[in-house]
Amino acid sequence: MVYLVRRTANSVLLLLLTVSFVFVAGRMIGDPALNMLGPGATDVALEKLRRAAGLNDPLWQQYIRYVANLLQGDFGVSYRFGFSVLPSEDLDSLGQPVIDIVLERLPATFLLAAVAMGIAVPSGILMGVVAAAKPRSLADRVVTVVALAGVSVVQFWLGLMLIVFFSVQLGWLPTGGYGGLEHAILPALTLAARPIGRIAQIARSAMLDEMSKPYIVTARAKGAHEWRVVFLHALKNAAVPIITMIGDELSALLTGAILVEKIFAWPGIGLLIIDSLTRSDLPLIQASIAVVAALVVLVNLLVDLSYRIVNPRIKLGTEN
Amino acid sequence: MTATPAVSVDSLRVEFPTKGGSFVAVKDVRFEIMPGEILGVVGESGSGKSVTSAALLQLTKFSAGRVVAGSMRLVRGDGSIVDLRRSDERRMRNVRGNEIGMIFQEPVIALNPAYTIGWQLSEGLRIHKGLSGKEANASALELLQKVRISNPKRRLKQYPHELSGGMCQRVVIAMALACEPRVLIADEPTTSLDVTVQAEILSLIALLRKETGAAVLLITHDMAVVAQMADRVVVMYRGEVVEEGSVRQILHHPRHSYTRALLAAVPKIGEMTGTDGPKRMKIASQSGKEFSPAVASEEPLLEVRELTKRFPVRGGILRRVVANVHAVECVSFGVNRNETLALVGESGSGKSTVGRCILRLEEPDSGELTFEGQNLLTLSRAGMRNQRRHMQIIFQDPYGSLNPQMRLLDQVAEPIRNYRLDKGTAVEDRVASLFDRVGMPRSFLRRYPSELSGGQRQRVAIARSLALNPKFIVADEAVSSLDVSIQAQVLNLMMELQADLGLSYLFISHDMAVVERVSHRVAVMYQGRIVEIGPRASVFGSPGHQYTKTLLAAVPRMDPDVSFADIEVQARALPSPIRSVDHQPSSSRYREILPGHFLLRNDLY
Amino acid sequence: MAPPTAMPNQEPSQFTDSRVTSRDYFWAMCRDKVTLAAFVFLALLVAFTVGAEFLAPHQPTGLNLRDRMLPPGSTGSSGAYHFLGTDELGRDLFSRLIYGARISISVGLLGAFVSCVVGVVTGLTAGYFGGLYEDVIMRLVDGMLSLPSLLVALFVLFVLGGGYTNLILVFCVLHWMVFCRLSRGLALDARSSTYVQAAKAFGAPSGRIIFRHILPNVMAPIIVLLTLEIAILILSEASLSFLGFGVQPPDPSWGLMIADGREHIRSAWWLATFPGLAIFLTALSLNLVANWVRAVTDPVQRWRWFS
Amino acid sequence: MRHFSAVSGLLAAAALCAVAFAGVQATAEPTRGTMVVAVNQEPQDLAAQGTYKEINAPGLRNVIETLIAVDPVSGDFVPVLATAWERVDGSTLRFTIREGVKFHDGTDMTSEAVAESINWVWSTENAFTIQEYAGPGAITAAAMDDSTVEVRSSEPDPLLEFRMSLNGISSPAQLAENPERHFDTPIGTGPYSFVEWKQGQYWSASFNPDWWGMSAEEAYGTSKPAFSDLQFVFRSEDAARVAMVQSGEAQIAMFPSADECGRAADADGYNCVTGPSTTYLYGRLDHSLHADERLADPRVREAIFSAIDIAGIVDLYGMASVPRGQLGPKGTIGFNDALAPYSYDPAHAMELLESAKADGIDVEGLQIEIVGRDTTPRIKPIVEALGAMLDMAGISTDLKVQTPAEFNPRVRITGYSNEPGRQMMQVHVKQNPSGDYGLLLLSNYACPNIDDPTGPSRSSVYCDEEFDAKLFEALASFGDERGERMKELVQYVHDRHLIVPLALLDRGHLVEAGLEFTFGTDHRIQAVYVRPTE
Repeated sequence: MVYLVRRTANSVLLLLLTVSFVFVAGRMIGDPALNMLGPGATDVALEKLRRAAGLNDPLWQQYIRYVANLLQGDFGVSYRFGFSVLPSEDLDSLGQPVIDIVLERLPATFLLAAVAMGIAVPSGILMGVVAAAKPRSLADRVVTVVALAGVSVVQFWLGLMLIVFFSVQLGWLPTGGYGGLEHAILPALTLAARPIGRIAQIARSAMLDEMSKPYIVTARAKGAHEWRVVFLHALKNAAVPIITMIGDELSALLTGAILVEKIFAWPGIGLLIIDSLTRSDLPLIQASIAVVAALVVLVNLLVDLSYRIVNPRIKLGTEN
Repeated sequence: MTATPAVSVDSLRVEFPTKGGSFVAVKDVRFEIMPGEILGVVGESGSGKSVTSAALLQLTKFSAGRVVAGSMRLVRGDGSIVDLRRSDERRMRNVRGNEIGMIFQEPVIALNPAYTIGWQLSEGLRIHKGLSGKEANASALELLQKVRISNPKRRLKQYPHELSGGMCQRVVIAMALACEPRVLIADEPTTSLDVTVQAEILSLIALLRKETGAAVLLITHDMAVVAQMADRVVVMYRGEVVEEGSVRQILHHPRHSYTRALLAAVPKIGEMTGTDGPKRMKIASQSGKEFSPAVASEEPLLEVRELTKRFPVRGGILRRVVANVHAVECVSFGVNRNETLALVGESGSGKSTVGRCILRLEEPDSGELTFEGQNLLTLSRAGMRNQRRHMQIIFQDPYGSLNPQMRLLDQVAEPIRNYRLDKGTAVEDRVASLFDRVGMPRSFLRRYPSELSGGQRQRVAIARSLALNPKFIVADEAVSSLDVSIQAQVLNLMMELQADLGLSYLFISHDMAVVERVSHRVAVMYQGRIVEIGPRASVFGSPGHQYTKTLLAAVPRMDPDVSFADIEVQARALPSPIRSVDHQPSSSRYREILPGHFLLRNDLY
Repeated sequence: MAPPTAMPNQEPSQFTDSRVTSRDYFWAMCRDKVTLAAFVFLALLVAFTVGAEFLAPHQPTGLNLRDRMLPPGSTGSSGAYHFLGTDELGRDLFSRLIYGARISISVGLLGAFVSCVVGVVTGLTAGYFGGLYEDVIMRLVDGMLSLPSLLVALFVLFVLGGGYTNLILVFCVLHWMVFCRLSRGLALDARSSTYVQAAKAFGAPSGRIIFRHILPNVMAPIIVLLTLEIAILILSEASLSFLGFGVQPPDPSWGLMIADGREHIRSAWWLATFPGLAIFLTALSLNLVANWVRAVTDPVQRWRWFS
Repeated sequence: MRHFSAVSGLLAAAALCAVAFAGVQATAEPTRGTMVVAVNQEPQDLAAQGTYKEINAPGLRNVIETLIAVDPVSGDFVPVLATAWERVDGSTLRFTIREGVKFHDGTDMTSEAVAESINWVWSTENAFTIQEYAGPGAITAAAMDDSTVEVRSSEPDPLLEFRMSLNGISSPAQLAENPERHFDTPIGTGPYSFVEWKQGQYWSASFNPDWWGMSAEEAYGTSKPAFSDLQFVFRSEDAARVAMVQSGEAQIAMFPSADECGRAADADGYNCVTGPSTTYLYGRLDHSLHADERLADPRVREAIFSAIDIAGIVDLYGMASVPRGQLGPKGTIGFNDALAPYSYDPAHAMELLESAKADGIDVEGLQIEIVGRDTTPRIKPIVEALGAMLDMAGISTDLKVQTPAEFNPRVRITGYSNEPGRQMMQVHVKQNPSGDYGLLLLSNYACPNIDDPTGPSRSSVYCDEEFDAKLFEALASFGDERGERMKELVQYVHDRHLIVPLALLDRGHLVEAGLEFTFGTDHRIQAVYVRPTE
């Protein structure tokens, strides 16, 4: 409990720092108003927006206002959705709250991450276990090279190739967009390549480590079948590094799907981020980065908690 | 004795593939074990004794070892005889754990850390007897009671890391007994345990043998353990059986020269009764030079006063210190010139910490260290660095204490270079003469540690510690990881160096027999305190403290007439050395029971 | 305290515990065809990168609108042979790949190397000295590691503007922690190891202990990580350049080349395919080499490689 | 996807049968399901003013209509929501409103409603982006009677008809009740009514059975909707849009590359339909304001122009034609027939530079920064090609493709006045839908006025009072005189090497086989012009 409190406190601090950094850095470039309305916008429209958004105030005032709102859960309203032109100066009534926009995109990203991990976790673990069962065997070599290929491939390139092959040539799957499961298959496959490789690698090396430990001999000496030795005895002990890797890769999927979401026009948080960057929608950028960072923190926390389930030796922190 | 042996091994040969071709780990080994008999297999590391036992269960194949010749006949429960060498994996699985149980060297890591004791105990039953979860649990409890573990019900739900090493070994034994095997293999079952725990476990094995009538194959490097446990003994050397016979025959009338050498190299407790100083081991010294061990002077060199070291335990949101591990508590002693003071104790007694505090590798919390009249604790960094020239240390682990990436020459030369004692080729000459001194060939100067055997490494480590001409050396378990024959050589070397160079040693060890052999005075540590200190003859001859008595009683003796089953060693859980922050322990008070022989008066229990 | 009597399945490592020479490494590598191929590929790549001026058949920049998008193996209007075809400005793809290697690989190498130096120095010192210094460093490292790195890179480049130097800068800022965490852990292990204790006892100054004793002994995992990081940075460079935040045209970086080629993925498949393959093979080779180094330096599994 | 449209097609067919039996106007009902259009970007908003600029809101004209429109073939104005219009004077137009038209919210399109909608769109208070096409005066509208609306400009405005072809008419009831929704929920009078906007994915509309065009015989109403639903799917990746048509997920993909368009001829399943557009690609070379003084030398400028192989650029861009030394296409009022394309002559460029060098101009130190915005299609090869061309003539370059955040401030005087003297050529794509040189000259060549907030020439880098005086005269003139004056000005700017016209862009869309696509009024994608081939 104490540990959780400390972790959470650290995380909140970290999130605040991140958001502050994004806020300050974001203000250093260009004129947000101009970016929102485009170069064709009139100066009247620009000035109106600046006034309404408080962009003319000194930076520190904007910052304090921002943080104060943030602490009440208010991330501000999007510069983009709702107006490229300004019918009134009451921004809050006009713009959509950015947090809503971000949250609306989360399910798509979650779905993609879930399908990708659903592919990657079982296959990665299985590959790693098979490889570790007979080191340097043909199966091991194949797994090693396949796993390395998975981590070496350029994701967006793989995505392009998959589209050309499966959607255009064969016409089996849609080229992109959001919809049923069939829409998620190609992007999820693209995203799964790396986690498969990394999970297989870590599973292999963790299993190799565990398989050379004395308790394995004990289990064999008890007359346990080899599958029992591998899957019951070794795998549970190898779980901690594997879970860590799954957590890392899950975080990467939640944050790093930018390119894949772009290639497949998958309306997740990655696409939102790249859109908000191109449009310099600062509140949206801030909120997306904050939400994504929060997700990463959450994933890390879950990973930590799950350690305890698989490994009774691990105590969170040093409570006693 | 029945006519059919439970196990009979004949012409066994096990090979491992290596880069230079096959390595023959075991060749032409033959022995038999009768039901109810304990066969001791004794040998030093690399003798092939563990491989032999692994081969019996065909476990070698998991590490690429191949049984290439011979037969291993086992009488099965139904009376049929099978050759384990020719059994397929399925039959082997049926044999493992079911007909042959196995006990391992390091019980803590031989248990799966991720499962409860109960689960692991009942696993064999579920596999072989097809018991349901409930039945298996009941049997598991029964087994724990059988191995006389305290609080067995609670243990079932605990994990290995929550148990002490001794308890873990009891669990491993219970596991091995689960399916009531007719043969029990115990591979160095007590090597990693403290001597008092070792006594408990050995007496348990002896007891269980009586109860179950199983044939026991006991593998060990310790002659004394064999002497007290085994009915018959097989001596192995470099993969071969050099001698086999009844325990008395081997101990009293060894025929093979290796057996004789081995027996000579073992320090036997009690054999020093009636002598005062240390005595060299009865083996041919490598330099061929005879020497008589040093006689301690009365001139004090090092004075330790009320040394205390605690390690903080942090916790809570702000990571404040919430408790302390009281590693060393109010320890005082002195070391005279040319004297060996032995610091004995079991693991966790704080003896190593004392050694490291003296060299300030660990900063003591309080106390006073006076070396040649200089207070070490008030010295500046530079001052301390200067003092270190005169105080050196030899570590337990000859593998770890040498930097694997540096040539031996550079390693031994390093202290000389650090203190700029010599320059250029003079350094090399000096190192060469140090090599001569510790009996290492000069041709090894340009080699790397990985090319050396354990004994050689320890010699190099000694050479390095001598490089600065120190007056005082802390020998922290310096011979513990060496085979007995090597251990004897290194002990002799250390004693010889002491006689020649006038060194003083703080000899930290857990091995009572070795301590008896080499020390002038002995301090016994327990729970971070010295419970008894005095001249060696006095402490060994008339131990005053209850703990010292227990310790001495637990040491295995080279005497087949004293059986472990008869030794009553009372097991006592160690109180936790972790205390709350505001715990203020009383300072140590002593009473002199004999001249120079002091006993701790504080109540520790 | 106990003699290390090996469990049966550790026994072989004891038998082969003699020193492994560079010749052993060489032969072990030669026996492993895949790793050998990776080494050869990397060696060729380095040769091409260093000698691009001499080895590239054509100029990587410039313009030849008459020979736009020639397929692999065609001969251009001026009689020039284009091994991998030409791109949409008529530039020789093979030459651009070679010059692109220079940029992609130098970004990866420089980024990884500088991060490595910074990370290893801070990590080793933090692990060795401990105390408040370590606390501060590790807090920073943990914090930065939990940030989504691609996202932060994207944002920082969005603010600073893309380009070669900024890219390397961002990579260093976002990747030194990996080295720091690793080497801190290694230093922590090493600090309590006996040889460091011994060095301390023999009066070696801290700097010497850290860089002469600890560093050589922890080099293997650091080299492995360095190799992996080079691969990761090459991939990141591609991603960022693809999004327009990385290397700027007309410098031919591989990521940019894929980005340019993706519009013609169907009409001129070679434009995106070859740079993608180049990145893939480079990263794969680096990974294979890292994998191999890890395997042969790992005390638990190395014996398999020399038997 | 194909599967689904087939299903919905069946449903539609079933509905059709049911309707047929009911004996109502069965032939007018759509026979096909959803038409999916892959567009290159998500709209910023769907406000009525957005109908003026397809790039902001592709497809919006299917929902919101204008009073009049430009016929894509003849270039003449055609009636839409207005049945007739007349010039009252130089600054006034009078429209006769079509009767019986209803907004999608059910309210009637009265003359008041039209006037209110026009006033909203052109309000200087609102300062919508449509102001970039604002004329010399402020536009207001008023209802004269039930069927007449008068639109007035505060200054004489020869292009008032054109401006009226831009502004969409949307429901004023929405503005009164729910003004915020005006920006994301368009309510117009078109053949399709807005359904939803899934941000990041698509926006959609469904057939409006009450559409006035179903019974009207004139204007574009002669063509009836064939699809029951429209979906505009946002795909910024060019290849992804193409792939959607190839795989049958979309019926139309906007802006394919020239290569893809070329391949369509050989491909089964889809075709490429091209047509001229009013879009042009040009390079704006810094001139009078905040520019490096070397660029003021006419030889340097001409050298830069001569170094550029415009035909090569056109070829590279594809689906484009070589401009005749000016930014507008033939047929634009003010088009100067006498001009020829700027000639490609690197040797001449080098001579000019030599001569400039001889006069002590630091030609070696010249480094032209060629910058494009990364949202411009195919900008990278264009910038790279321009760079290579200048390099070959011995002019060094610095190439950049920047995000709008970096680029946009550098376009406008208020932004770049902070920069030190520049030597920059910005590559832009712009539209001139007016068919007249006036707006084009004003926005590209007139002195930018920092103080005039609604001034249309804020992105010009040229300032020449003599030119401005002539321009404003020309802008106020009508008829042939206007054309002549413009022609003269076109010649004037041509000779000064201010802006290098790089390409006149054609417009192309990939269209699924079996569909017949014609460009709608104002070249827009309008579903009523997409019909299954018989």
